[in-house]
Amino acid sequence: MSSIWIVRDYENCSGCRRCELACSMHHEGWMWPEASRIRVFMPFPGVEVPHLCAQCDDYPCVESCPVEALSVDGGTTAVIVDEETCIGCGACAKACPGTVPYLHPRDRKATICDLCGGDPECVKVCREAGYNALRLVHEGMSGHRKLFARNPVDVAKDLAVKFFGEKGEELIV
Amino acid sequence: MTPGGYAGKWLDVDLSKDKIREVEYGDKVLEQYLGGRGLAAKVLWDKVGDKYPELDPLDPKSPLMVYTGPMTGIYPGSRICVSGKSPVSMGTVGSTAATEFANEIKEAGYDGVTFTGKADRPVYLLVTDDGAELMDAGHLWGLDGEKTLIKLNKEVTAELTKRKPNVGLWKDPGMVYIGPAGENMVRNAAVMAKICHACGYGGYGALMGSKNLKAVVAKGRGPLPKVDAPEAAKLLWRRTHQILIGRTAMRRQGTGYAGYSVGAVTSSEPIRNWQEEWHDEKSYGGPMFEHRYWVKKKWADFNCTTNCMKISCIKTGKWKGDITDMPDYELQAYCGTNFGIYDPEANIHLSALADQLGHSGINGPNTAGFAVELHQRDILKDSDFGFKPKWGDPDTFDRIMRMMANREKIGDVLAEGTYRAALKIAEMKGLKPDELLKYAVHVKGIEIGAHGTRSDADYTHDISYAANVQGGDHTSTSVDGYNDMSGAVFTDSAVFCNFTYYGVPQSLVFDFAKAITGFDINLHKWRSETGPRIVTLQRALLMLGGPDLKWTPVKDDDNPPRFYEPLPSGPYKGKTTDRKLVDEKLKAYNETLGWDERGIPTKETLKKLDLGFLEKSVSKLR
Amino acid sequence: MVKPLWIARDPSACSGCRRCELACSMHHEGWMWPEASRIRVFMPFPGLEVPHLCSQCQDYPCVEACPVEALSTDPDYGAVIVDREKCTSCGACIRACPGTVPYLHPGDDKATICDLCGGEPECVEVCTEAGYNALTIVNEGPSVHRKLYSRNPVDTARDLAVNMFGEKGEEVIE
Amino acid sequence: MTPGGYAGKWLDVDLSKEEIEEFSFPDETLEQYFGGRGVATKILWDRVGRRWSDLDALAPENPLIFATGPMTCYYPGARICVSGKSPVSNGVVGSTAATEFAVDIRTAGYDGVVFTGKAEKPVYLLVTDEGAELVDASHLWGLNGEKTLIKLNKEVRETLKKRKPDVGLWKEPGTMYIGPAGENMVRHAAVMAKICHAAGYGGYGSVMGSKNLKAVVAKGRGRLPAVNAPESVYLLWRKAHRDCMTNTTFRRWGTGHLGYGCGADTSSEPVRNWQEEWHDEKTMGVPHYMDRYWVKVKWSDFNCTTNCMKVSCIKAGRWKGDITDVPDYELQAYCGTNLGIFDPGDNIHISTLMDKLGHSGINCPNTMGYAAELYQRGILTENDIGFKLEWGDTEAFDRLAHMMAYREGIGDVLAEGTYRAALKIAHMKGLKPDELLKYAVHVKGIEIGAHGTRSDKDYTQDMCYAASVQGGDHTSTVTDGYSDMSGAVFQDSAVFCMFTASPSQELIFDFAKAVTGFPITVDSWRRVNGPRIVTLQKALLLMGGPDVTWEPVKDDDNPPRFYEPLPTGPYKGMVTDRERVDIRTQAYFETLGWDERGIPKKETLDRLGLSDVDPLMEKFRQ
Repeated sequence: MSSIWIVRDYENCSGCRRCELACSMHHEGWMWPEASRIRVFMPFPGVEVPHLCAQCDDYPCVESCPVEALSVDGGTTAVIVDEETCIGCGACAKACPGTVPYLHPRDRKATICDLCGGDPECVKVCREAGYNALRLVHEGMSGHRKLFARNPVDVAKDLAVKFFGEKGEELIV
Repeated sequence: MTPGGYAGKWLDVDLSKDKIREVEYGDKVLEQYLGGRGLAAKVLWDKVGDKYPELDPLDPKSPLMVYTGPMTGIYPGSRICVSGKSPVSMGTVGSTAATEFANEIKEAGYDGVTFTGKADRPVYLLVTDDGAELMDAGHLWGLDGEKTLIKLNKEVTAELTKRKPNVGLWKDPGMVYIGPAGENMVRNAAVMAKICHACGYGGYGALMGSKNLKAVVAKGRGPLPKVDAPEAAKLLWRRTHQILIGRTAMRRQGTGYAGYSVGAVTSSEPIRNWQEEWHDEKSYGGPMFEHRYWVKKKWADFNCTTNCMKISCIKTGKWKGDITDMPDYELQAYCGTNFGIYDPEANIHLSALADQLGHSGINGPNTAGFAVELHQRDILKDSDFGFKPKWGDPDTFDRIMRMMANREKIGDVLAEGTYRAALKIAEMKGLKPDELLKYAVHVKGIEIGAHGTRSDADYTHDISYAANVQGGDHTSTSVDGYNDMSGAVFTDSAVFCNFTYYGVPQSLVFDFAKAITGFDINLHKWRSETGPRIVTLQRALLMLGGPDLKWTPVKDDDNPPRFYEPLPSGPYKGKTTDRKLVDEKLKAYNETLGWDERGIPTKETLKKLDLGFLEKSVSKLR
Repeated sequence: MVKPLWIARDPSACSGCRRCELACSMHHEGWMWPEASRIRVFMPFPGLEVPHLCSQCQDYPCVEACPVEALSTDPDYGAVIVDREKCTSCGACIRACPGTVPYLHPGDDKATICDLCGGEPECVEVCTEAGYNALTIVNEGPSVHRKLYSRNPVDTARDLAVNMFGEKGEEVIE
Repeated sequence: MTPGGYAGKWLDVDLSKEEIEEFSFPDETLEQYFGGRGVATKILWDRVGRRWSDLDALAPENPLIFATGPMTCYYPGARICVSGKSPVSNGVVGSTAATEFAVDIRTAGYDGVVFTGKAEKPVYLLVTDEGAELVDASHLWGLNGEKTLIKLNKEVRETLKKRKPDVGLWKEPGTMYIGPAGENMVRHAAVMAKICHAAGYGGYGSVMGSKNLKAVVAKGRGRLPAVNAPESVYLLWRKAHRDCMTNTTFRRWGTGHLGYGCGADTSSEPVRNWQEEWHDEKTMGVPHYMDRYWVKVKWSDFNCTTNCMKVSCIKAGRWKGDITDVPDYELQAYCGTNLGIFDPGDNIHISTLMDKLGHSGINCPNTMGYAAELYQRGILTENDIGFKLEWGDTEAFDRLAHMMAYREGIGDVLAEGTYRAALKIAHMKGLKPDELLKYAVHVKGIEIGAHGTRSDKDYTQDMCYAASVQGGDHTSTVTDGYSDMSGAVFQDSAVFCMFTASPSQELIFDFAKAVTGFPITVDSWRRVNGPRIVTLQKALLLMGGPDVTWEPVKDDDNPPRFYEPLPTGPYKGMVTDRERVDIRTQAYFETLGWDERGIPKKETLDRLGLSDVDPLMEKFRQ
């Protein structure tokens, strides 16, 4: 499985959140937006930001785990969570530059995107609807990935200025 | 055991006593009324009963329902339904709007909220996984829509993060709220969402204002409720989306191109308070909005791939910074051609203003247009307005809408809605009401949606509004008392979007409903039993009406006088609504639903539809 | 109408690569001839590229205006067909078109209008291949909105400028 | 019969006599020198030749050449090559830029233009199907780049419309122009196109300024010149584009991610005038540009699907209204990290300013960084400059850029380019030149591109600048005198973009053969054509003059700074290996048939058909 990465074009995101539904149906068996590994933030209507793991080259989350519950899938470069070992301390969420991991509503276990083993469901439904806000590319590991692990509210602040000009600066405080 | 698609619990909030209870409704009631529009009417009756005619909608005792339905969030196009005794029609309206609040409250474990009483200080309800609580909203009272949303987003996210800091990032909550119009109890004010969505019909913004309730906010982290047949539901979910994705025109243009074609092609667009319905202003075509203003061309609500919405932003000139959706056709018409305005930028500004003030984008401008026609007919003078109103002048309508929202000068009268304003102004000016009602384009007090009946080329015909239990509501028009029962009545009770319903085979939608709820629900049963039950209940409440207003059967079951004046321009010049056809089809409609010739439900029908509890009150109407 | 077909166009997605001009001219003229392509990309200001092509207006004003009936409409897809022998290069169709889309061919001075390549437009193929999707095929029949798309590309660019650059957008095209 | 891919005619414009003639090249010259950089060098040799040393680059006699190549417009990424005697290196630089001018001049029927003489008042050349003419440009003189383009677009469209009103809409012309920097003959000024493209190296903007030539404009409606084998060109064209489309990272970010990458990964980015080459400022990461500033994410030039360019626009704050491209890596580095600026907004502003003033975005900030380091070391004081010049102070560099463009105060000295400014300031301050040249980062007067050689992790290693006939030009670095001959030398002569060059050389040369019909192969180009062009450039560079002539061996070296150990980052302490530089320079000279001091040997000149150059090389041989 060659190393893959999910490209995110925020301005194409329509806010339909089908990625959340496809992901939770795949991993949890039913529609559970808050248990989806990709969550769409909308700090202001129209400024939607899909938030998911960027597989940083130095994996700060894996390093920070006190019980070694996180590992890396050599093929897809995805972070894999061992749910038995995870104690729900939240260290990985704090270590992540974009606070991407979160504790599962059901059992407070760390929840991180595993790239569906190489064929992400979120990308499929996004492409099916023609938005292409999420695109799969076959690219090797790079230091730039980590820059995409950003707090979605900061991303939204930038997008707001691009969409609305000066008015954008007042919309997300 | 809770039927599929339901969280199984509803919140009952008494704002006077600051008491919040959890209630449940039996499977039978849910199967009979489903949710949203249907369930709200039933709960309203259960709470008020035979004292309904004496209940003033803006009285603290008047309940306000904010309900989802079993299919909300699961079927594409998730929406919320707001209802109760309407301060406009004195009946009930299932007023829906798309908002993430709908799926968030289901994820928090509740299907809806019923508010009664009145809070002593402005509050907002916060619903989370751990239950509901009333929060102080003093600092939000008086803010316009945009600022309310911005502040609430920040405040609620911060509060949730404080409570559970290490679960990772908290997403922003879903919310519905009111603007200044709702706070000042403008009778046809709207309940707003996502800065430019609105539960516009019914005036429930005024209801929230009368309860000092600024907003209802929800953030849940649970799954959407379990369904009866998950595998079938998943397949139907994929199939429905495939169909919706194939509809390229609707996805590309939304309703944003209709501001030109409804006028130019079907001659059914309101122009200068419906004095005309045809125009061919190329400057108002879709591309004139798209290229200069649309900053996002595919904007969707939860679980929807029709993405009929677009975001417009004015980036230069006097109204720099205005943001709204597209505007959608209704506001292109009512905040545009109805004012005699054909400039996209002015239309976007007035639509954004209506959203900020919390007006209903249809009802508010209808009243404003009515006022300017009265000035045109010399009934209202410059002094009433404090300036000289002119058709086609954006500032005129900007000032009138602000005056209405703040109830200043003539605005205070206009804030009562077109029908009551007509009566009041007749009184003020010493004229007979009919002389003013001639220009009031409403049915049962509800200002008519932007689809006229005179050209007969649009989807709205003779009795669309006349027989409608929700009056001028263009999203729920009547046809023949059978086919239309599975239309908006169903979508407003299962609470999902009309645009993701029309175009999808109805059999597939009802299979989906069955897969979700497990009820014995199908197209025929809905058209012959469940639909008629809800509409008959609504009809009864509407005709009971009161306290300040009662509709006379037959006489008020009619189009506004203007819809019988011949069209003055366009390809359908001279055509008008056929009164003979209206009377015939109205009689057939009443017969089909088992109502007498005056449209009052008969005793047998009430019993057949398990509405026996209405007999005592309805008998007085016969 | 064999299959309702129209080329939906989104100027804000156009990258300005003009491969549509190359594909079209190679298909119709045998070689790369941007100015003989039935679709021409206008760039009144860098960054504001506007693909300009026939919109098959519902009432076909160009066909009506032709004094010598050189223009007709193809029954299968509704494209405007030019009979180059009959055409006298009078320019009536150019003036009649709301967007001045037709032009006189630099080679033989005859009116030149898009014929939708018999249902599989080359321009859409190369645009989709490159992932820009500024031109996409939609199976939609005639509608009154088509004529509204037929606009002077400089006016469209003026609007795009404001959308992309805000107030600065009003200065970039005189 | 004109070989495939050539229009077959050139324009010869004498600006003094205002005469315009056409001339053609014999097929043999085209086969030998191909086009662009190659043909330009040949023209310079034929027209100047012996008098090279005494010809001042800014004198009217210096021929200014705009040359396309046989593959221009067919192969993805159409460009133009601007050349002449370089006022910076006193040699020849093939300076290319992407522009629609290259397309329009060829469809108008010409392969290129040679300007000699000087117009007595500002003019611009207008080329159409009917031929070429000189048009008054006094109303354009003094305008910045953006305004020049806006006015020219309007003016030329109206002229063409007036001449041929009935052919339908006239598209806008292809244009190249100079800004105030070129007008005031800032030595390293650029020739601009499409507001943010530049033929930056070589200082040909000042040559245009010295000729009172404000712009060259073309609009052709003809077909692109016929090619030798159209069918195979079509197939190779589709294949070349597929290669362009495979590079997903490059299509998505262009070079916009290297502003962070070159610093953090390869430690080869100029920081504060090359005092460091490493940084880890996350704010320079591509998301900070993409999310806030990129208003068009896929922007291409003619016939290109790499679309490495992105349109950036600052919509709020101090620099509101600035529009530029990405900025591409060179300007992220030079208009950013090299000046100590790490904020994307400020970086975009300085890049936009460089474009508007007509500066070269690489050479000018190199000189500004040099001045800032002299200020840091106290050699230049506040009153020399007129204000403080601290690292990272965007406003200060904004003022300095204006002073350089309008030659005010110290700007007049700095406008001579880093090398000559160093000599002048040494003279002004009574210091030895070497004390100033220590901080000047240039090779052969050309300020080095933003890729250092110290970390040895980037593509620029040891002698890549030292041995290059175009000095610091990072787009034409050398390796072994054989494989690099089919790189930039070929691309600048065939004139297409190096970013779209397919990884398979075989495809490129098949494409060249299919277009021209010449029996050209990778090997023939690397052994004969390439060396011939580079050797002729080397000869002219050696002759140099009149104000500066480079000393063989001593000036075939990196700047002193590249031999100081890197002070920071993972490669701290690393330095360019001088021994490796000497060994590989010798190997390079040997491969090309030059003696150990880099002087072309007689037998090499004879082998390459340059026998008449040999007598001039005598005085350089010991």
